[in-house]
Amino acid sequence: MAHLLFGFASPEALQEAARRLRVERLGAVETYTPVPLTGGGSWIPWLILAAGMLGATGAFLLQSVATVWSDPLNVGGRPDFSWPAFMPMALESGLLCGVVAGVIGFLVAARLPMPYRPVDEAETFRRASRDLFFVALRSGNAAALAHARALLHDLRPAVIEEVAA
Amino acid sequence: MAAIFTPGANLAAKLVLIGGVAAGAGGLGWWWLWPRTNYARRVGFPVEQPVPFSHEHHVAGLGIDCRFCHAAVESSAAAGLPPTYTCMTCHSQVWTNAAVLAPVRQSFARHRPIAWQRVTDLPDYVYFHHAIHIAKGVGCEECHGRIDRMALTAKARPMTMGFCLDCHRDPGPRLRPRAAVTEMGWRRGPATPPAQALLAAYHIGARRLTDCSICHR
Amino acid sequence: MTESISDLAIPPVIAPGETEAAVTDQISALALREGTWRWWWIGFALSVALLVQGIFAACWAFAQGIRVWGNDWPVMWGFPIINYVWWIGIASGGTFISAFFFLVRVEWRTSLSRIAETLTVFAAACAGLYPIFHLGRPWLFYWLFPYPNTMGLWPQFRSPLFWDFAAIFAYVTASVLFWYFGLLPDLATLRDRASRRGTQVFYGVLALGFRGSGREWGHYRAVYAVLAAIMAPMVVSVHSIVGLDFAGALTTGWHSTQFPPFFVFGAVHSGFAAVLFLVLPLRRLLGLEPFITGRHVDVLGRLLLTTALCVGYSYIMDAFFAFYRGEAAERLWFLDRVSGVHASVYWATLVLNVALPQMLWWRSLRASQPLLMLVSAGVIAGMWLERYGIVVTSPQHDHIPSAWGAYAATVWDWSLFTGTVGLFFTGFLLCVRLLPVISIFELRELVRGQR
Amino acid sequence: MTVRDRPGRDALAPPLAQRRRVLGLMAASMALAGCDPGGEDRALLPPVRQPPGIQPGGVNRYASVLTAGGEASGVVVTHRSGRPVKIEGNPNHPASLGATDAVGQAAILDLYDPWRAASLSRQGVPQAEGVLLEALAALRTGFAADHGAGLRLLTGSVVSPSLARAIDAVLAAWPGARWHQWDGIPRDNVLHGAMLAYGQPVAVVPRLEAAGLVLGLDSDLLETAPGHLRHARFLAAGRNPTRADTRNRIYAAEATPTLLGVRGDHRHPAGPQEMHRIVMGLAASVLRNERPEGWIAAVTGDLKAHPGRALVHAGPDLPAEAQALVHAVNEALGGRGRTFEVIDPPQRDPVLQEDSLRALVADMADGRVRVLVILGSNPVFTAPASLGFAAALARVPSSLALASAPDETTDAVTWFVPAVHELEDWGDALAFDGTAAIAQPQLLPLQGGRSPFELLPLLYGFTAGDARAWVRDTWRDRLDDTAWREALSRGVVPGSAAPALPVALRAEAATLAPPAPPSGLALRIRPDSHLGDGRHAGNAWLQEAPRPLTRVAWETPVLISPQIAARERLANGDVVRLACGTATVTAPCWIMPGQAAEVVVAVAGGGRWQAGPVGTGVGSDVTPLRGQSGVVGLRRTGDHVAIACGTRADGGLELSRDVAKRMAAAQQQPKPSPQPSLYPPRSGGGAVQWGMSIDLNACIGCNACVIACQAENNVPVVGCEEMLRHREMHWLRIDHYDEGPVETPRTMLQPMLCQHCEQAPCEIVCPVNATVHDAEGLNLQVYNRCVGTRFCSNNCPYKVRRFNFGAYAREESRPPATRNPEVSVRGRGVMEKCSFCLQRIAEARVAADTAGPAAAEAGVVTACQAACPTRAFSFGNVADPDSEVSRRKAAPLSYAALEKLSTSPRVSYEARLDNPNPALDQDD
Ligand code: HEC
Ligand code: HEC
Ligand code: HEC
Ligand code: HEC
Ligand code: HEC
Ligand code: SF4
Ligand code: SF4
Ligand code: SF4
Ligand code: F3S
Repeated sequence: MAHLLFGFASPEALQEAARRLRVERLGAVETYTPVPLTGGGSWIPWLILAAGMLGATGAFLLQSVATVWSDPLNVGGRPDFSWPAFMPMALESGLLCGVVAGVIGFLVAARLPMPYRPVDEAETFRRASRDLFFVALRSGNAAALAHARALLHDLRPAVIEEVAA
Repeated sequence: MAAIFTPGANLAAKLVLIGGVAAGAGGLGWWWLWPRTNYARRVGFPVEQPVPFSHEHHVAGLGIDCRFCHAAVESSAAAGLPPTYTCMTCHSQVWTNAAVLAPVRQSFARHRPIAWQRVTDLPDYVYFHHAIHIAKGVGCEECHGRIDRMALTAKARPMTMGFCLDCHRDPGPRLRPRAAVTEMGWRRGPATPPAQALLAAYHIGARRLTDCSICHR
Repeated sequence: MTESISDLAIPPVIAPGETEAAVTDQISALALREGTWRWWWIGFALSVALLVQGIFAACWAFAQGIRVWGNDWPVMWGFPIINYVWWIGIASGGTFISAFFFLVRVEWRTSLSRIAETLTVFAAACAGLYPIFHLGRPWLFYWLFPYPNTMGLWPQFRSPLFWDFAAIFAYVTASVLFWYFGLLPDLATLRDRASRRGTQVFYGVLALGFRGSGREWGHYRAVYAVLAAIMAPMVVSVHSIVGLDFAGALTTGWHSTQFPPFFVFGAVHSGFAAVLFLVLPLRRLLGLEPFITGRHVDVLGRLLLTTALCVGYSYIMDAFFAFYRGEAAERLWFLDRVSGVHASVYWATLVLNVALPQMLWWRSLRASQPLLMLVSAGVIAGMWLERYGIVVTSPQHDHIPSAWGAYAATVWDWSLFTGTVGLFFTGFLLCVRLLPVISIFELRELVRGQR
Repeated sequence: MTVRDRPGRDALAPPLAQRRRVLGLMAASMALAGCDPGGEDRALLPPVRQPPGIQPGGVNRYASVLTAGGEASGVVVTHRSGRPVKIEGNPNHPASLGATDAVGQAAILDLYDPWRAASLSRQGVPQAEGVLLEALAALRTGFAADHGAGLRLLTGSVVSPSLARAIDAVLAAWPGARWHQWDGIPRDNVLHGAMLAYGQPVAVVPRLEAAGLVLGLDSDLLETAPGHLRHARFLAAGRNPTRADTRNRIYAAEATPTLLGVRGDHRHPAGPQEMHRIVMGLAASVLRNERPEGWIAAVTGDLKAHPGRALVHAGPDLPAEAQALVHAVNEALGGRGRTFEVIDPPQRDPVLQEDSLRALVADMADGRVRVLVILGSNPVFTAPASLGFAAALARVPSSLALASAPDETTDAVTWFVPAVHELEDWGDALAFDGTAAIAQPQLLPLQGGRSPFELLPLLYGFTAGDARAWVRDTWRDRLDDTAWREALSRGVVPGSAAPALPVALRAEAATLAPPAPPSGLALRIRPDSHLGDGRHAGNAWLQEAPRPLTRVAWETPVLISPQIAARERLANGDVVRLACGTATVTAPCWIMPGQAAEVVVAVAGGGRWQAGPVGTGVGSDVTPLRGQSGVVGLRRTGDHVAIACGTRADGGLELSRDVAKRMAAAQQQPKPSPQPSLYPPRSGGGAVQWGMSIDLNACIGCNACVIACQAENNVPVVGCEEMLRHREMHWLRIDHYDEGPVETPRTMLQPMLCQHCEQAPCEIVCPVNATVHDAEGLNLQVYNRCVGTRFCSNNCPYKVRRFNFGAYAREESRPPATRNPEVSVRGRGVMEKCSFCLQRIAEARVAADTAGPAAAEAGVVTACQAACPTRAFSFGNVADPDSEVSRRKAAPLSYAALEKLSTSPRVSYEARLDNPNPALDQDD
């Protein structure tokens, strides 16, 4: 197995390169870019929504159960089920659960933490967080890799590097 | 050598993350569980006393009633411990020279009280009242367990607030006929009046027994 | 809004001629530089000294009980709550800039968001300590959490203080997560720029292995947008709830329905002032003028003017309602507030928060940095005085005339307060030194977008 | 509340002996606990042999009598687990009628005062008992030679027949010996006046139950006059027309406000010259039917219109001639036998004490005194400086003081013999009306000490007396064993009140003329309302409670009139120098609203230099001014001290009137519904619903309730420093509202305690449920749940919550074992407040429940209610329309404080309704 990395100076070139590699089905393709290029298609917002709803209803239920059933107390003559007063905590709980779920969801979805990846071995790869737009092809097939080099030649990659995987 | 980390770091990072979460959860769990353990509540741990007094012997063996020694239990908040004089009603006749009884004899002779260590100990801010419980048919056993089986006295119930509240929310099933209050090992029999009847007979229900003012002041 | 900001006469949000590589290198270099600036060391030493004496003050209060403070009967709250509300207000500025203006997509936000968020995190931390410290029995603070206990008891969910506790807890946690989440790509950038092994490992661990892969960016963007969308209402709710801490009471001057929005205005007012106050010297000291341009300064100046007007409106309503309600207690309280022992506090509040910022109507004045520093410092102090007025004068002059009293802070009050200032700057300066002060990846986007 | 009979077969000796044993035990554990107030001794100590009638957790009550400053007041001491914890008035005793004053309430603290732990000493060096006995034997030998010519006894007024008998025995054994009396603040003018009027020492006893009109002239009727508790009770009974059929009217002319004046319908500030005019005008009008001028004209008109119902009372500052004139006026108004009675004084051999002391000092200075025995008097501190008592004392070869705690005198004498506390001793005392009470010891002396009955016989015989035997013997003729037991258990000897004396007014009395006072600033010296002549200075409860009229605590400032303050530009706490005759004194000043323009009042009782850790150095010593005459000079020194004080507010505010209401007769409206508006929309309310009503017509602001609450509820003392930040802990405070010009304010007094709001604002804001409602309508404060957020206090519109800023209870020099075991001792960082005496309710509740079928708890009396001499409080079940409290709440005067906040308080007030004379402007 090996990774073949192409670094481009412009995102347009990268996008074209990635498209070509994918169309050819040469192996697993992944991009690494200094700025986000892709967007949308994430399921995490739905997770956040669900967690938020759950956090809010959970908090609301907790308060209701505690004051109505578990430990009813006469506080200032107010009714046990003073639902308007339960809203603030429900809201905060919902928001907090959303944030926490979002961060956790992201870690899971992005498979983080992942301190090591084979592409790290590439000397030039660090420019992925600076100015170069990388596309990495992962394949065990030397022919496929060679084909890829040829395929992307016209896009003038700034760097090409191959590392073992 | 461009990579900063080795492949092993991936596993390590995940383990650290999961371990951290697990440790946090475990800590919380422990924090929740600890006050409920018998160890923390001292349930079943005998307390060292100046005289190794055995309820097993005196109650189960000799058949002495609780009220013989804890005379105030029916009329006062505190049950009270027997004055040395009570011990000496017998121990001036039996076991007169036993070494273990030396503190009792000394107390009697020097007129200094025996300092018994508390076994059942509520915090100062909790006000318990024996007489009312006895009057309403709550057996000693309910809170002190099988005293008659204790060679050395130990706490038998956790005595947490939750313990008190469990009964105060619904005392009925734990009530006994008045005569059986000091009886150890008592069981509901066919002749025992049902909980509702006992509640009614004792006129329980007029109070909200879960009010803080019942126990705290 | 966008229109007026993209007004051509106004300088651009980033100096012309910057490239991705250049911005990345410049900002990274600040965090990765070998030695440290002298001003930094001086500031840091001062902050740590303040922090240390603050820790001592906290320990002293813990050992002696809160009698060491000036809190008395009937002014039960005093400094700890004044400072709490003040800090949490300052914290709001950061969240507003990074979350709220993210949602409305204004481009000048980019260079400011990191500084603002860092400010939020540490101001919120300072704020979060007070509600715990100020308790009579701080070691039992966890009783405010709803957790199953052997007593079978729950918190009192109807109490604004409980809401407050929940809100602060949520806000501090969420702010830290939001801040860290926003840092991830930059931590990766630093990891990749670092040359020494130790530094690489340091940032490498913090970056969690973020590399900017397509999968990462895809989720990252979506999540960031949603988090920002959560943080914006959260910051509003937090300050509304802080307002309810007072409005939920019967106490004269507190029992007012306008308090929640009023507290949001006040919070943002001090928040923007604090951002301005920190950004002006920082851009000079760190040479950030290319990124935080005159444009940013101008925008902040205008924002400050806007919030000053909002706050001014609240003050007018405050005075109006004191009389409109027709309650003797409210009227007498208000008269005491404007003419009693603490009258200077009230008038200073008006001058510093409302009158002084009116200078910002003039663009030329907005361009004067010393003046801006002065106005923002004034607003920061003015907002502190405003809270002093609220927390002290109301219980001091409540419904029952026999219990009208006095309040005076002690040296321990001040000491703890300056201790939190120390805590804030210690944390802030550490971040300035170790983390990118401007969101690098967003700058890269900006540079790219402008080209 | 009843006095429980003494337990046991033989009520005489055994129970006491038994109690002694329990207490001996307690003293041991007290000593243990005393060294470490924080640490708890958790061991259980059963007695070796169970005393009958005493059980763990049990309650017993025994009668006793307190005789502060020559005035006897019956009390009942409550013991818990065999230990005295609370003092309450004895309803059987005429001077108490069940009430106590602040000083009586605080006596229990003195009992446990560690400062009392002093040893027998000779010139400050501790001595063994035997050395004293030898010394006394040597003295006796000396007396035998000259019949005791060198022996002098110095006591306060003696109202104890047994003590009188002991003194008589000494005087009989040594005919050469002399007995002198000195009370600290003697009432010489009163005695002298009575002698001028009736030709012999008599006591003129006011009977307020029959007095519909009262004119007080610098009157101390409700403060220090003998029988003041009783007077307060009957005076108050005539104030609220919805509580009684009669209605009285009170006039007061006075140099500085008094409790009577503040209570009164018409209060007239009068300096010495105006007072002179008033007395002369009064006499002229009543005795000679002339028409006087000014304020007194309308008053005398009213007095004369009500013959047999009017009473004039002159305070002890009025000169003897004026006193005599007042007696003549009262006789002329037909009050004899109705509004007042003339009896033999309860004091044995009353004398003009200033003369008595002067004679003693002269003898001492001349070296005629070889042995001076001082009992229960502190002349080194209290004697007028001009007499030179201390210097003369130094010339006495042998002096001996029997005192229950070290003081200035015990420091100056040769022998200091620690005395038992009054509550630890046998004793007897005659009340102001002659009724006898016998006191039994409540406990074995905690710190040792001797009884005077043990000591005095040693002056003439070999054997120390036995206190019990001595007192028993005094009563042997009058009481057989049964009657004796009865008297001990009731606390009074039935039917022992003095009969009316058939002595006639001397005709000359009507023609006396008091000397005309000089013009200029006049000086008055008044005892501090709590500290007396200084004897209570060591009592922290008394020091800390804001004084009834000045509201000052922890200080005895010089009281100046608002006019003087304005003229000299003085503010409260500015230090002034007073010069009078040859003496000067510096003290901080305090502006007293309503004080006559040209009057300066020096408050005695402060500035003691040997009063234990609490009292030493508190306040300013004004004794140098005593005995000086003439006008006084006042100068500011430029110094300033901060003075701690209680609540005082502007009563003229619309807001104040929502809290402390006055009503005019016309405003009274019958309540729409007689049923009190209960708020039980929440289910689960108990059958009993507690509530309280406080009658503002009754309260005289005497502070008894404040200290009663403190004693009952383990309320800690915080000290002056903390009080300056208003961190005092009193659960009950007396608010003052001054309305009108500061020169002649009308003062409202309002006891303010937790109102137990049904819609409690404090509960809603507590985040941890530490303050909630129970089913019986109490606003509970669960100390162990409170984390100290203090929002509840901010949100309590009545500001009745008190926060423990520090560990105050721990810092008190009071052994933990002396606190009320039925009430938690609150630690630092928690909120506390009035609980409606929850422990008393709980006791009643348990008693009712153990008693069986639905026995409702009845007769719960709160501590403040029990103490109050004027019966201002009514407490009970508001769900029962027939209860006293329900009836009070249904009365037309009833209102809720700050009603418009809709907190629905369970405490309500009855508005003050004055009964002004239409002929006078009420601000007069
Ligand atoms: C012969 C005397 C005697 C009799 C009978 C007796 N006890 Fe005790 N009890 C004692 C003594 C002595 C102690 C203190 C020593 C100890 O704790 O073991 C004690 C202690 C206790 C304690 C622990 C007290 C604490 O500190 O919490 C309990 C509970 C108790 N007894 C209950 C009972 C009950 C229930 C009975 C009847 C079944 C009973 N006792 C019968 C003498 C007696
Ligand atoms: C009714 C009589 C009676 C009374 C009351 C009594 N005891 Fe005993 N006790 C006995 C007898 C009988 C024995 C056992 C003698 C034997 O084992 O041969 C005994 C044994 C003991 C022993 C030996 C060890 C054991 O427990 O078996 C101790 C210790 C003791 N008693 C302590 C006390 C104390 C302490 C008290 C008072 C609280 C007390 N007793 C009261 C009758 C009594
Ligand atoms: C409802 C629970 C309950 C019942 C029933 C009960 N107890 Fe207790 N008992 C307690 C508690 C709680 C304490 C601890 C009291 C404290 O620490 O204040 C205690 C303490 C004691 C003590 C220690 C001494 C004292 O007075 O504090 C003795 C002895 C005792 N109980 C005996 C008895 C006897 C005998 C009976 C039955 C007749 C009985 N108890 C019934 C709960 C109970
Ligand atoms: C097994 C049942 C039971 C347990 C366990 C129990 N109680 Fe009770 N308690 C009762 C009953 C039944 C009553 C009487 C209620 C009545 O009179 O209406 C009562 C009454 C009381 C009262 C008097 C209420 C009043 O009328 O003022 C107090 C105080 C009290 N309990 C405290 C406690 C404390 C503290 C504990 C825990 C150590 C406890 N109880 C445990 C059943 C129990
Ligand atoms: C039936 C009796 C009972 C009632 C009713 C009761 N408690 Fe308690 N409470 C207890 C006992 C017993 C404990 C001591 C438990 C222990 O030792 O941990 C306790 C402990 C507590 C504590 C723990 C204090 C600490 O420092 O750990 C709090 C808080 C508390 N109670 C609050 C309340 C409040 C609030 C209420 C009313 C809603 C209430 N309690 C009603 C019996 C009661
Ligand atoms: S209410 Fe209190 S202050 Fe007023 S008279 Fe009664 S005891 Fe005295
Ligand atoms: S008076 Fe104050 S403390 Fe009492 S119930 Fe009302 S609000 Fe609460
Ligand atoms: S009712 Fe009891 S607790 Fe309340 S003020 Fe009166 S004495 Fe104090
Ligand atoms: S608000 Fe609650 S926590 Fe304590 S100080 Fe007041 S009861």
